[in-house]
Amino acid sequence: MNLKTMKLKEISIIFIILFAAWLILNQSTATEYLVSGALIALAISMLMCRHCTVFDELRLSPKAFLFTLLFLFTFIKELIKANFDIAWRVLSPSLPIKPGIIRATTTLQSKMARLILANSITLTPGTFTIDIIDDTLYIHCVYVDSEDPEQYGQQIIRKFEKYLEVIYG
Amino acid sequence: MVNTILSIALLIIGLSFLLVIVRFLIGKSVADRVVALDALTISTIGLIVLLAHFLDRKIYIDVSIVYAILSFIGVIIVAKYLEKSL
Amino acid sequence: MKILKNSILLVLLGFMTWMLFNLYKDYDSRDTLNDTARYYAEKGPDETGAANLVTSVVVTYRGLDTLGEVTILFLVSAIIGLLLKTENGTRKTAMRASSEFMITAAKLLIPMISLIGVYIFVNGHLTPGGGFQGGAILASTFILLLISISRNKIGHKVLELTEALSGLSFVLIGILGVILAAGFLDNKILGTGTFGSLLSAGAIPIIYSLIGLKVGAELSTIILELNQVQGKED
Amino acid sequence: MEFIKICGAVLTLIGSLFILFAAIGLLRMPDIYNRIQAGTKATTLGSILTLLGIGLIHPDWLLKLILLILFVLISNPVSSHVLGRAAYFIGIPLSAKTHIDNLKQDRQENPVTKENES
Repeated sequence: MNLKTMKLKEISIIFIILFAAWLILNQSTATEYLVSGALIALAISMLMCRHCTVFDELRLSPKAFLFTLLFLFTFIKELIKANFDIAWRVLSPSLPIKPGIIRATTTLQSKMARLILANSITLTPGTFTIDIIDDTLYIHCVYVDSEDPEQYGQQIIRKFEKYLEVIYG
Repeated sequence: MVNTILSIALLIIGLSFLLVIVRFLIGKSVADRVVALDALTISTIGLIVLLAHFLDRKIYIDVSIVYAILSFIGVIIVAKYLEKSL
Repeated sequence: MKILKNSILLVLLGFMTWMLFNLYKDYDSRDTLNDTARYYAEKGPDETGAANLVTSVVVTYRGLDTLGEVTILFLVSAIIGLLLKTENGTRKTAMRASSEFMITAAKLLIPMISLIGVYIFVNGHLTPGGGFQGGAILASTFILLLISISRNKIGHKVLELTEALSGLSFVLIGILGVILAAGFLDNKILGTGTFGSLLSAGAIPIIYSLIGLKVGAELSTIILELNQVQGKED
Repeated sequence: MEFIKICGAVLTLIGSLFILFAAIGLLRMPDIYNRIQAGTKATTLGSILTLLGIGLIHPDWLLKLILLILFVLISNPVSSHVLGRAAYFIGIPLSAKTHIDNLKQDRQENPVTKENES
């Protein structure tokens, strides 16, 4: 894929998102909103996205769509689990924590996929991303129970990585 | 019925505000205070939307969107300032 | 020492709450408007066709004041630029780069935040908000750009051009009002349209968009100037 | 119709409870990193549930509220990541209970990668 088509894909995806957001914000599909929204979304996506490389690795295939749904499902499950976990830890009188910072390496290359990975980790039970150096994520855990921290880190990452690998190249 | 439950929710959010403000005051380090501020702003978004329901003003949702944006940028700026890299 | 400071803070907070409560208790709303206010309140919706009365006052009846405010803001940004002028604008201090996630998130969020800024000022005649508020949000995307992605790549030229063009168009529309309609900045050079829709209230949406762009460009210029100078001092 | 509204109200109630847990977590946790953990997760889900609940009560607000939820989902973890990174960089200590710190080891072995020029 050459640079020109990549830019086109990037701009058109952002254009669609902005256009949808404009219609939702105005809560109307009258002609005046459609026209003004198209103009504004076009202007912003052309002006602001000259250096953006956020969506160009997104795959637009049925399989990727299916995996997006699976990813969302896993994510919501983990988010709810995380909250009950934190509520239990906070409310129990003995405060059962055993924190530590562990490392985990990711194989994802797309920046957007890595952002989603980091955000997912931050919102899943007992973990949050502190730093990233090259391909290594440093994850702060409330409770490191495994004997082998290395293994534990990979486990946390693997849950989301297998979906993101398919969705982003 | 609906309004009763929502009033209880409003009360609980108010209580949690008080607790976060305690953390904000005892602090220990500046970063602790910023964390408390972050939690405070995110809960405020929920609070504004609850108020939108009670006062029946749809426009408050726009207010909460703008509030979310500005508080996000505010927290980022304070964090960068802490790093002395602004 | 710390406890003392905090307790003073608490007492102050309590005092302010008490004062606010007193103000609220003694507050009785005035029943009658004065002459000018009554004129705006009664004639405003019909004459300008704007759903948001405040906007019709700010842009049409008090349009000259708004022009003055924008000019003051321009002067402020120019003066800040003048006072903070340094030999060379670039900075050479060692910096810690933003993390990769921050950069990606900024790239993703900047278009969205700009859209919301535009939404605020385009709908200024229908909802609370308007040119100044929308312009401030537009400028906040500049802060995000500045602290996350780059320091030197943002073009001063583009900002100056936007600012000059929108200011010029603002004045031109005002003069058109003199020629085509009743007076300077009269909004009826375009039809007033259906009450409550986007293309209503004549030229108010256009004027407000121009104000928004101008304010956004001016605030961004101030931020840029401050950022470039700050590097010289540490 | 009434049933959906009550569901929404209950969702809002649960959301506010999570916000309360976040506040308790902020008070009880021993160091800043654990506080960020409690604060971010619980406030994120708490405010999302609150918004969803209000969205169920007023169906015509729902789309706008979903837009807001998406924004919170993107921005909130990022801001806590930036905060945590800043706190680690300026050397706020981990709590005494911490028993493993790989980041410290790696930074001692290889300090140059961190402080890059802008």
